[in-house]
Amino acid sequence: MNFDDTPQEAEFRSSVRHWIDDNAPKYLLPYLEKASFATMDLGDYNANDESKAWRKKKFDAGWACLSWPQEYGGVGASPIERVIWQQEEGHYAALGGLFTIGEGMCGPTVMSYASEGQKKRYLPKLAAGEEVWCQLFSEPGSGSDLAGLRTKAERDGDDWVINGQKIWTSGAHHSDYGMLITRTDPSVAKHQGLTMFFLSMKSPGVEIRPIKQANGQSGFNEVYFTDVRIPDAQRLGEVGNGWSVSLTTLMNERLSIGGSMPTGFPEMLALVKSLQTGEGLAIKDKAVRDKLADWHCRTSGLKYTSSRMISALSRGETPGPEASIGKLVAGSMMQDMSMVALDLQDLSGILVDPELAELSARFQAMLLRSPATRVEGGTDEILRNIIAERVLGLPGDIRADKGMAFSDIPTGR
Amino acid sequence: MNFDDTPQEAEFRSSVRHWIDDNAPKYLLPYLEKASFATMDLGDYNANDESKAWRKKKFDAGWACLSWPQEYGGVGASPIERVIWQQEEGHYAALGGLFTIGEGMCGPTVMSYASEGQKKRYLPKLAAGEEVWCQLFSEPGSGSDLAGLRTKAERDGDDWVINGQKIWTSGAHHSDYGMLITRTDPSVAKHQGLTMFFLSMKSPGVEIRPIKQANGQSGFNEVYFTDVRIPDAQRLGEVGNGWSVSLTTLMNERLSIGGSMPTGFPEMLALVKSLQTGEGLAIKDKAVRDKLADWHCRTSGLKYTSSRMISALSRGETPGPEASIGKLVAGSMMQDMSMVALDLQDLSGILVDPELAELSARFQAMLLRSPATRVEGGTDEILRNIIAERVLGLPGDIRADKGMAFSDIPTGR
Amino acid sequence: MNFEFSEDQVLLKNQIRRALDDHCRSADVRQILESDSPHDSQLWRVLCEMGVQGTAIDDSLGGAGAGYLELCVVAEELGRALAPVPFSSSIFLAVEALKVAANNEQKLALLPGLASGEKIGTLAAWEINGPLQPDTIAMRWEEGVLNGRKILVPDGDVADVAIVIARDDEGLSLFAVDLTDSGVTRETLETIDPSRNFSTLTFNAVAGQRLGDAGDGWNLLEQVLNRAAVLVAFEQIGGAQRALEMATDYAQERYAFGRPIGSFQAVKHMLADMYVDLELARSNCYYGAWALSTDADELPLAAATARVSATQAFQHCSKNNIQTHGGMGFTWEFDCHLFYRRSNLLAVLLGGQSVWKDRLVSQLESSDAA
Amino acid sequence: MNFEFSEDQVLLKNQIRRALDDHCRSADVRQILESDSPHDSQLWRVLCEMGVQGTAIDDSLGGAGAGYLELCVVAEELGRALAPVPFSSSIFLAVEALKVAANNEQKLALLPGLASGEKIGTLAAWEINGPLQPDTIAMRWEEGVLNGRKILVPDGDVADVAIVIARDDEGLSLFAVDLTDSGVTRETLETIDPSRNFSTLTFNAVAGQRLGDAGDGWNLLEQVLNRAAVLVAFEQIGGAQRALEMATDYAQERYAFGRPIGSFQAVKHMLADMYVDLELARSNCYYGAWALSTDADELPLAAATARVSATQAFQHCSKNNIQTHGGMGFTWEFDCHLFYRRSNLLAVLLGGQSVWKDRLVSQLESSDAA
Repeated sequence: MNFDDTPQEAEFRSSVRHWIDDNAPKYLLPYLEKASFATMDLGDYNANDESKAWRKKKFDAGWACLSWPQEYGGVGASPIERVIWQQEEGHYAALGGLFTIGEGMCGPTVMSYASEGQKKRYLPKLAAGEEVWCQLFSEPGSGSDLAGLRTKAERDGDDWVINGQKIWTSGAHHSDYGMLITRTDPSVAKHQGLTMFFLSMKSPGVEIRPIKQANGQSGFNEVYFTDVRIPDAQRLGEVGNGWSVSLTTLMNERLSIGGSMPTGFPEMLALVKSLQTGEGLAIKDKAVRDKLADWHCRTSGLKYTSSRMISALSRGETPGPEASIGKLVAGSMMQDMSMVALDLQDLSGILVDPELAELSARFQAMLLRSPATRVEGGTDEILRNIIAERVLGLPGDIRADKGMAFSDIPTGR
Repeated sequence: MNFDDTPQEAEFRSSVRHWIDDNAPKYLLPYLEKASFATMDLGDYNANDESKAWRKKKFDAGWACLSWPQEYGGVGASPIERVIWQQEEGHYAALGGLFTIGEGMCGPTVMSYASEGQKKRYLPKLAAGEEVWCQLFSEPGSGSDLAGLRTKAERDGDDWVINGQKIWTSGAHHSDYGMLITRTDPSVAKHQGLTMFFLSMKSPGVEIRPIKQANGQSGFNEVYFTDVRIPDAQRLGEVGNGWSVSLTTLMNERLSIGGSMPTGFPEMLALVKSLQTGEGLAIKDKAVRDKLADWHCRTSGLKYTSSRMISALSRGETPGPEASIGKLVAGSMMQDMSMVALDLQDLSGILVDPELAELSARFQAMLLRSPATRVEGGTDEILRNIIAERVLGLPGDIRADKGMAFSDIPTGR
Repeated sequence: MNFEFSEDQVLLKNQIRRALDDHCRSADVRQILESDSPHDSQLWRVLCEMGVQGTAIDDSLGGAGAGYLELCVVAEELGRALAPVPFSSSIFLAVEALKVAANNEQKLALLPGLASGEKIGTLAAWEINGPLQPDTIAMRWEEGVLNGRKILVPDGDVADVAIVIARDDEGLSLFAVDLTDSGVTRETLETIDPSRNFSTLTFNAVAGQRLGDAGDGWNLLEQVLNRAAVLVAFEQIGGAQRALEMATDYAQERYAFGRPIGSFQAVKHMLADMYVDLELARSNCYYGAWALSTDADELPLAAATARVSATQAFQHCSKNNIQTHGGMGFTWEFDCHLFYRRSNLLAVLLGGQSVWKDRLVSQLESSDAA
Repeated sequence: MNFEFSEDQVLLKNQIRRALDDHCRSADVRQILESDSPHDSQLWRVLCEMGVQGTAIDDSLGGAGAGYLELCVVAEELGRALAPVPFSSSIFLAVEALKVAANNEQKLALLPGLASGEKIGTLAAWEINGPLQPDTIAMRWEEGVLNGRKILVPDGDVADVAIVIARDDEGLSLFAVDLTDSGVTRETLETIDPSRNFSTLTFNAVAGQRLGDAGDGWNLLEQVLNRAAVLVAFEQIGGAQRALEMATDYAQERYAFGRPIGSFQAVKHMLADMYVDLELARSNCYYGAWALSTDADELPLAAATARVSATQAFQHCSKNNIQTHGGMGFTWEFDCHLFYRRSNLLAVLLGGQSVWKDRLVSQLESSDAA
């Protein structure tokens, strides 16, 4: 048991480290160090341009989409090498947000289901960051129950005609292409009537509207489809087979481990080490120490759980659904911690002006952002189901819509 | 808004107080004050004898089964008068444990379903404590799902023949009569094939075995029925109507409010006011204060929730399923508190010898007893269902066994 | 025992709720949240016309002469509607401070204006980030004027009168200050809940009058905070109740997997736990109301208990109301965040929960009931 | 990165599990729980024959010469089986104290007996109810003998050798004591988990030998406790893992309402939360094992982290294992209570959680990593 690289891994790490040291946009580091909780502010620099420039540089040097085959823009690296890359990239990884979905979810799906010509056409540009991809899955009426989606695709000659609405599409407004799951047959059971496509986000009839979030920011979009035409050649997988295609996509998410889930603990520790309460430093307060110990244990537990998963990757194994615990633990913890952090600041806990509030109002931002963490990419409840069913092997819940034609499933309002 | 009695209530309270002061077995008080968490130790006095003697005295003076009609041994008092009686009875109420089930559940059911002759025969003796009753409902295979019970009753002439097993029958070994729910028809849906009886616990074929509990005590029994014969005249309600009869019984439980649910908080406060930790009195420790404030809020909340329910009784209303929160809150709280109490005692927290452990080992007893509180009379999970469905009006869960004949319902092992 | 509000009090509650249903819809709250307006002056006028501000003020001082129980009922409804008006600042803080500390002449001069709602009052206490304690107060009273700076003054931008705690050689005292004085400078603060106004007030030789005995300021302030704690706790359970209702309604209407999400135990039990916390807090609030209305010795304990449990209940209900709504709960468009913001604002309004827990346990320490 | 146990270590684990499956069934644990026997001497002999006691003791001292990672593996299996033997007292406490404090001669004299299991050791530290602190230790060392009383000595009734902390004019030191000395009186204590033995030891002029430097006793004891904390944490996750498995199995087999109770979200999510706590604790334990096996500077932090999170995980899993079993879980007949008892015993064995949390935060305070 050790934290050491194998000789091969050490060599890889060393070359990555040197290249990053020579090539990274160091002038952005002061901004990137402050980026956390899904916000990145590069001051006068344009975030999109800087993200694409760094991506292109990595691509040219062979560091983008590391695990992809060479012919599609990668270098065929092992999963553990990808993890090492992520570890070494450090703060610069925040520049990769624009490409996460494309690399992690769209690319692998295109690789599995598109024609050879399409793969050669789209994947290298995706890898190079020249074309940005998004994923059009969730709908207003189907979140946790993704297969309950209603966006309709109807065959018309060589094309499909799309009508409907998607939601929570991150980066839609920056994207060139999108991967879209639709319902092509409402008369069969809900998982059986789905079909997957990809399309240009510039297609006529596609309208993108930013969603204003509860915390006042806008990282997501609604995307409306009105008689949008997609050629049948851009179908991914068979008609009616969209659910299995989407599972490929979602399973690839799992491989995105190794990056550490932010928990806010380092910020909390910094706060209580510097904050004066009425009776001295906050960290000297036994009630604070009691909670701090709990949060440290959870943070440390997540960190070494991640080490265990990386070890599995290093041995060539694929980590299982255990990875679900990261967000489940971190989401509630961030919310709890931010409430305690505000409480310790007493009445001044309400201040959101970074000039006036403790730690540049980090905890106020965390308070307002953390409810989303408990929902996005699988709610706490869905994650517990996954752990119970796929890790512990407990039986599934009773399915009210089992075997029903989609059009017969009760939908409430 | 006030805590005052109406003039009528005040008069009633005063007469109760005087009578108790003149008649209560004061020599038992030192023992009764220490009774808590379902244990009562009267030293050299015989608990059964003393309980029955106090009961008889109350009966003779007209204070037993207060709310029952006079002809069945009561005095037709109002529910609020019953509450006042309970409040005034104080520590002596611990002597009533033997009769709780009889008065609260069996009596009212007999009153609703038995013949006039039976009522006159059984109820006054029950009220006087001359005959003790128990309730034979739960089975090893049906706890939360009471209607899944399997004890069989088969018609044979004027009798029914009973075979099966009941469990968690409290006081069975002290009881003269029992109220028994059985399955008379397994070919219909589970709620429809049940029938209720009462029987003498001395009937041939009834075997009572005490259950040794996880905490080493034995307050409950298993009761085995082997070809036990019950005359059809001792049937309560129609054949197949046992489920509604049982609901009458269980609903009467709800009226038993007003007595306060023990939470262990006063004991906890006493502990931290006297316990020296390494750094002074435990109550000076901020981590202790933090938790203590939470527990006080919950205890106080329960106390005044009970006041609100008593107010409703006083106005002549019937309290609803809100009463479920008492045990739900108190059960987990007792378990949490006892773990913290042991922790504060550090290694000596493991001691169970009352001579050596803090507060006469109260918290060690609470630790070992509290898991039962979270289960008996409705698990935490069932109580949350009740609150969600009956108070908040949320829809029921999907019923896997809906409409199935009982004999077709899957039962696992 | 009669531990419920009376029929008349329930009628009052319904009357306030109807008025707020008409004049304090979520669109009205958002209007303040999204604009620079410090409060909803139209709603304030509606409340004036109904005489709500004067509920618990003697009729000889221009009030309605009802009692604290009635004021608790009002507070719950204002909390439920997230009313973006300076009610708590003016009525729970300034008026209560005058009741506790002012002499008859001062009461006659100041209370009628606050009772009618013509004037708005507030309390200016905090001077530094962190818990309020005697030694954090530096504002000076010298030769009849105040000099110094108070931060985080609730409704500081709209108040006409402030009750200020400041020190002179005799220690801390309370003072009443006319904020229209030219020596007053106001600076608006940005907070997690812009539907309520907070600002910094700087006093440069501002005239004032002392309330109560010199040197008795901290003691008087604690009494004010205890009273306000009960009233704000009712605002909190009002908000919590509404958040629970929103969550319950949504759980019944929203379908997933072919059934209402409220039929899943995970959602059901989350809502049951919210209900339990709220009921316990409500019962504690009733006890606080009783203690406030009877000026009982237990008020400090009852107030701290009501405040801590109502704070927890509102935070619990508002955060899990978002969770029940899933992604939709995190949109600006849905009202969930309004309650979440308010719950976290009220959680520290009179000082944080840890401060109140400490006060609570101090009461338990000194009580004999072990 | 290789943050897992090696194949050989997993083989060892399986071997130990098989032996315990045969020789430490729940009936064997109950045999100790229900009788006056202080431990299962037959199981102890089986472990002796396998050489388990000597796992992490040098072969020159009669051990197997394997390392701490192997000992962690052993600890997890012993915890899983609730082994009623003095393993932790003898190996995690006494042996580690000798490793930390004894000179070569003392090691040669004492370790081989403990390594073979022929002798049983323990640690005698606590003298009063409450946390162990330097000023709670009154036992005197004078003229080569010890006088005083140690309470709550684990396996005090069966130990042959005790490591004792006591004071003379130079402060606190550790001493090794032969408990067969006629000046030793033993009194058995009743505890929440009678499957483990505890007793009070009274020393009346009992001879001993000093271990380590005079006055260095407290420092040495802290090192011993940190090492033992990691090892006991493995016992705890072993027990927690078994409790979770029991609950999961029962939830699959037990039917209510026509379906396995494990198909209800309330049960499912309870079990998922148990799993999460256990996985986090397991990862922290692995980190503790790494720190112990490499004698890393982070050992005090890693040990406290492993101990706190394993304590919580075992308590959580054992109590909700009962809850999953419902009424049956509260019978003496079902094994649930064995795990519940043990989890609460181990929670305070090396001092309570609040003490360890304080130690943990002290490490965070002194670390620069904020």
